[in-house]
Amino acid sequence: MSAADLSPFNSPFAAGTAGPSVRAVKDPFHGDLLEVSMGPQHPSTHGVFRMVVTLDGEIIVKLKPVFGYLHRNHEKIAENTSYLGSMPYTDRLDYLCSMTTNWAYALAVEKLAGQAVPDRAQYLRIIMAELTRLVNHSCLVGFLFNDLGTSFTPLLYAFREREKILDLFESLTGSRMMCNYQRFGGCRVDPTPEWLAAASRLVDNFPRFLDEYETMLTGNEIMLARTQGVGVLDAAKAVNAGITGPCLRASGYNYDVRKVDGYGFYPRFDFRVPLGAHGDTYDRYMMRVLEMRESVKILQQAFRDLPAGPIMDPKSKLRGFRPKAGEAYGRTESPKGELGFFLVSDGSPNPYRYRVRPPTLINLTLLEDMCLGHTIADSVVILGSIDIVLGEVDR
Amino acid sequence: MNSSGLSLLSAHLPVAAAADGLLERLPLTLRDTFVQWFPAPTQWLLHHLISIVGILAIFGLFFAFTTVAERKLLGRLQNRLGPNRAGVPKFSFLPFHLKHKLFGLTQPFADAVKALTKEDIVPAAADKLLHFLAPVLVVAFSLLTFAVLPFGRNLIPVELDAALLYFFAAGSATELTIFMAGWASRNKYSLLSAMRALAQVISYELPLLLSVIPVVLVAGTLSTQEIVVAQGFWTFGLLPHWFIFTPWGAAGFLLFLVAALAESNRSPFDLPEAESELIAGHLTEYSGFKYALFFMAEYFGLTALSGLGVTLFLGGWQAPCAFLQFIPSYLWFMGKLVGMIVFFIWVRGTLLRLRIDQLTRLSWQFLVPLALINLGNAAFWALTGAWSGPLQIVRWAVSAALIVVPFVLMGRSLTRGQAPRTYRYAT
Amino acid sequence: MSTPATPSPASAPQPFPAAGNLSDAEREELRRHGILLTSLEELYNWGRSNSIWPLQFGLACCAIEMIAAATARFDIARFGAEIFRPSPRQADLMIVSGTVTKKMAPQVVRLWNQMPEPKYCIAMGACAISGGPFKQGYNVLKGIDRFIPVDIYIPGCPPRPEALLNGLIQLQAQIKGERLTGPGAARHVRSDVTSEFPVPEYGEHDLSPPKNPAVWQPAPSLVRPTKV
Amino acid sequence: MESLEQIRDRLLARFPGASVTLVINPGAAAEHSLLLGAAHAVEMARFLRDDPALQLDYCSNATGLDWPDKEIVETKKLSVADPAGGPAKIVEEKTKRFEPGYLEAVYHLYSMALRHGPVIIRLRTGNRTDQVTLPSFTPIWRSCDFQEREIFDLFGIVFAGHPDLRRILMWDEFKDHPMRKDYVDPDDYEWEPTPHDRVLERAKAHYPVPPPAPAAPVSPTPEAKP
Amino acid sequence: MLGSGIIKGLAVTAKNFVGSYHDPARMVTEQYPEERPKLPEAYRNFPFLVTENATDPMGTLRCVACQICEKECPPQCIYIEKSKDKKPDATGKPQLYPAVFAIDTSVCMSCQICVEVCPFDAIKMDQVFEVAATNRFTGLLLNREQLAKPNSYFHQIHPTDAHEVDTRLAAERKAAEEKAKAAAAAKAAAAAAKPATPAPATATPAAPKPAAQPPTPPTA
Repeated sequence: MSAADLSPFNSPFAAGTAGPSVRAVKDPFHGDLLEVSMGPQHPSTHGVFRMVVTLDGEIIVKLKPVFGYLHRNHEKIAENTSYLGSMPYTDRLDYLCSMTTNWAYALAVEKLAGQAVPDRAQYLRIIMAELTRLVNHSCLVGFLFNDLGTSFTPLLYAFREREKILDLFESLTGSRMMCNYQRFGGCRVDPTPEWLAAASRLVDNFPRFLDEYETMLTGNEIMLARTQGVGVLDAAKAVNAGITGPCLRASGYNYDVRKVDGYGFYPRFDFRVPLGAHGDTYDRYMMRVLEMRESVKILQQAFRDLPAGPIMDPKSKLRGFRPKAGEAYGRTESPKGELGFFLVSDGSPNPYRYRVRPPTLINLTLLEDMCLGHTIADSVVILGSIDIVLGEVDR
Repeated sequence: MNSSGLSLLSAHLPVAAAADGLLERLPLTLRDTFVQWFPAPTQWLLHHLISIVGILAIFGLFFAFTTVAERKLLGRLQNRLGPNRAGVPKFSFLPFHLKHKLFGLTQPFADAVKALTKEDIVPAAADKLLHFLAPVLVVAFSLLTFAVLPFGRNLIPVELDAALLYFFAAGSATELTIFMAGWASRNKYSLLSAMRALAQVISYELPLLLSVIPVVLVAGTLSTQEIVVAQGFWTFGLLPHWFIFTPWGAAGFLLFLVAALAESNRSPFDLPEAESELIAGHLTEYSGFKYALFFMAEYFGLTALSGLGVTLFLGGWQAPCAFLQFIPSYLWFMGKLVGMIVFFIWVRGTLLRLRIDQLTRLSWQFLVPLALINLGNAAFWALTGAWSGPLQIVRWAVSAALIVVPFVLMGRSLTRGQAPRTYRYAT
Repeated sequence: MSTPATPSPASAPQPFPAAGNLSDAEREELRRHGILLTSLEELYNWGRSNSIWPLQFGLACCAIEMIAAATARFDIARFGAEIFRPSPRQADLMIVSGTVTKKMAPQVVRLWNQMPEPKYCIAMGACAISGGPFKQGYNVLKGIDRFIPVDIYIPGCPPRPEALLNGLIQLQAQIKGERLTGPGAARHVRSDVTSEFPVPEYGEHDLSPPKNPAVWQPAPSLVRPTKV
Repeated sequence: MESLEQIRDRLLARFPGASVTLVINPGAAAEHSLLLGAAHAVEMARFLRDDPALQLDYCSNATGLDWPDKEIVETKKLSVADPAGGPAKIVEEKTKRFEPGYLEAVYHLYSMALRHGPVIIRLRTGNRTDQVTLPSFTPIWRSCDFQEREIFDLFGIVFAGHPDLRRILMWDEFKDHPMRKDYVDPDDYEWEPTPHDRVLERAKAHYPVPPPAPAAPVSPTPEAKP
Repeated sequence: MLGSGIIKGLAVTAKNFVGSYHDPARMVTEQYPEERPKLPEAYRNFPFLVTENATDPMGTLRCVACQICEKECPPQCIYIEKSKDKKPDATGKPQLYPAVFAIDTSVCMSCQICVEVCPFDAIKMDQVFEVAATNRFTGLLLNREQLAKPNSYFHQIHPTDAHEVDTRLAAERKAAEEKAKAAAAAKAAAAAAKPATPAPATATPAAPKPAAQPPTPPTA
């Protein structure tokens, strides 16, 4: 078995550098390979993901991801539902960050219909998106440590902070997870000054939690040993495979849709994009932590500058929304990567084609390359550091 | 300041006799009174049977409350309450019902009732005999180790001269039963876990033994009871002469802790039962009571190893201060044991798991050399037992340096290339 | 120990009467069962109801709320149910938390078959109950009760963690009311009720069979024959 | 970035035999696209990726579209002179035209290096039944790997040159392509207590046969339950 | 030094352990069945139908069976059958009413779109979440009687929203009355002018709330 067998891609990046540190299995003492099917019910596959892993001892020599166990036909259902009716479904796409998914969909529909969004709504969207980023990243880090073998403690600390943000979401939108907050041309409800004050307080206190979290874990020797140098992702290969989000930036490639497209009012905000150097699991973990710190900065600016005004474009309609025939692709930087919605309208109240570009599915493209040569224990950690959510992978 | 030999044992004895109060002798008195009712030829048997029943009862209960303590303490570590609503069952033939939930302390009994009555599943492809034997043997072996632990001044089930050897012989057999369980289950996860367990037992028996040898060297005996007796001194009646309060002892205790964590498959070395990777490892195919037996054996093993650590390094049943000797020795032992267990729970609530290659590397590249150096350190300590005055300070300094310098150097080489990083930003 | 001579009323399991506060009928019931058996039953049910270990098995969105129920704020551990076992062999309760797709359904049934008796199933959230918002999807199973029996249905999308705890409390009450003998005996002690269910197979267009008629019996009177 | 017309012209200049058409998007987004002929598509895609001025190194989104066969009814108004000499009558003449359907694969390309995009390219199959093979772009952009498998699974476009073309979301035994517009989903509408529209149509097949006797036509509704 | 990171971690967990005894921020458990969750006003779970009058819930439903919510409901969990006759609504105007109104809570995804599109403020979101059932067929399909809840209940769970709705409805009612009065006066005048032709008594429908208007946020 050679590297070429495992990587049949003749892209310039695959040739020669096929990266995977697969051991050439030639030695006479070599035994049989063991095929283990991890998932769809496995504690560390973050849902119903399945990996068919071929092991040599504990070393992975082949890994095939199997999808579709949560393929709930979001796209087909959306083609039979009105544009508005799909909004609550987008909550359930990436169920950890409903607000950003809402926004991505609203963005695509606004692009399709050429709708404007008032300033206050733009700010509110950024507030919600960055709060969601805090939720997502803190959960991810907690789950990652669970994969690394902690007894839930970091996860529970992360969820403790998450609950505070969910309380905010709940008091604003009425639901903890499924916010259904964005509308085409604005947002659904306007937060009260008390809500904004509470959110601002929470955001100001958030770095304290992060500091404690980092004290607990970032310098931990076991954590360093388990993550540094594990699952290295080469930047050029990552670009070719369409890896986006923190995973790409951990490899040192500076590409953040918030900066590149400047959608929403992001160009008005002063924030930095952290970049890794090694592209390993540790970098991917740290990208999340540093992004949370940047999100806090964005949120503080947003609370400071939030303008008064309407939250809905007066021209927008709730019912009977029929965009002109045409198509549009809107993409945003969701906490997991580039989340895009491709919509084709034929002038009817339902989209003719509704396509979600799921960042996590495409980020899994290189899972095998990242895992090869590592142990089975590393594979769950690498998978955890990619940050998948099955609702989005399978849709 | 002389703690190196048994030469002072005789000087120690009067103190012990003074503290040998009624409470101290209570368990023995009870046993003897009971045994006297029976004909003389059977008395030796009863004598031992009572010891066995006593250990089973006490440590059975101890196990039960360890599980609930673990759940509650982990809960507290994680900012939650943990089990607190079990209460007592409501019996309709009783005219009253205790509404109080008893802080959930009856939780383990509920778990026991459930586990006992749960359906027992043996996979069709499993090796039926081994599948059955593994849980039985694991409990048996882990219980055997209790035989040589001195629970109190007069409480030791079997007084063996080579108690330590016996302890390790019985203790390491539990890992073999894990292999049995993993092999017999015919499950791929179990098999992987079995291989891990074997790698672990090979790697960690050595540092565990090596961390204990300095104690043997200094105390000059393999008998656990005599090792405890050798620690029964106090400077000014306040500072106990436990082995942990010497440089080599502290290092040995740390090594022992790490190796004991690995030996008892506790986090961060719970690789055979790695939940996030191998489902439940060797336990994947065990249900009901068999699973409970494994669970029990794990805690028995933990308790026994903690007991050994207490015996060897923490002065066993000795009181920390001379004037506290009026408290019965077995209570001191249990107190220290509880302290050890709480520490293990604390570690479990904090740390993450090592990988199998890192686990073995930690053992062979770090723990084993360090334990060997510590052995030399202990030898130095034993040889310089006669130093006094300012030389004492030299003795302490040299001994401390002998262990700290290698620790730092080897620690650095072990973690070479691994450090927290700084990151650049794009704006 | 006396065995019941006459069949006890085949009513829904009722919570056990408060101790010392028995009505005549309940006393009669108690006498028929025998005090030893009743006490054993009570001890057994107390133990099981306070030690419900769920299977660590998350399907979709509801799984996050299930995890949230185990976290500090809601703390399912108070009920002794925080030990989420990843292996079905040690689990007592399957919380079907999320959309069961047709691709996943055989695995869910297999997991259920692998769990030892006594076992219980909570369908958490709209999707697990009926397919929920995704029920019109071609790959979505319209309710897990098409293949395995469900004890408690918790609607909501997703249900709050408190709703899950509420369902758990209901399940505890149900377990406490279970009988070991007699016609109203619990599922797992009866010989005429199977605890294993056929695993559906992947077909060319759908699962085959698409439902298990022995398990799934909707009330036909509620299907609307007309629509104005 | 160059305009799409420029790109088209450069492509045509570079690949003389190829067909490249500009597809205009009438919507508000005005994201126009290039329709590439399948024969030279791979070379053109590689050119788009490697060309220093474009460097479209990142294929963000690849998806399928189904355009079913259409019968287009065109109405022509003809004025026919009245033979009786009256005013000319306007007669509507209807012509039916059959437009064959096709499947389409759409790729959204961006340049991460130069930070521009999107350039949208499309490929079309000959029809929806037997000529459904398109060249795979996975060797060019590996991000197309799972997405092309998904298109194969849900739309039934066969990608020649894909290294691992299997179903990805549905199981392997599955025969249909569910995202096509003419897909009929399995009939499991036995229990639909709140049916309307499409669901009602499907659910009606499972309704119990109404009692033949007209007496007491009880329509069982939830109100009727105990 | 090796081990410093581990010791720091142990210190953090120890801090949390100690904090769980005195710091409410580090002991966040709410003991659910005894301690009720503090639901925010905006919290939504399943829809209910608002009735004006608690004593005659079926007679005073605000719902006029317009079936907009049925059409807009994304998972199609609402079922409405229009009545054959008309009943006077709160303003005294004869309106249709739902003969059958059922919501399948086993399907409902609590998205609130029915509330947003309802022009009559007839359907609102409830906050009851303890709805677990043992039979999904009979326990989770809610009919008209189970769904109807009085306006006072609406006031209780969403005070801000309810107040605003009531103010708006009162204004509409007043406008309708004035219009009716004006119409009656005009009719009387017309009747006085032309007593032979009886004018049909057409009540002007109360102008419903514009559908496109987003629900006004609670400003508590």
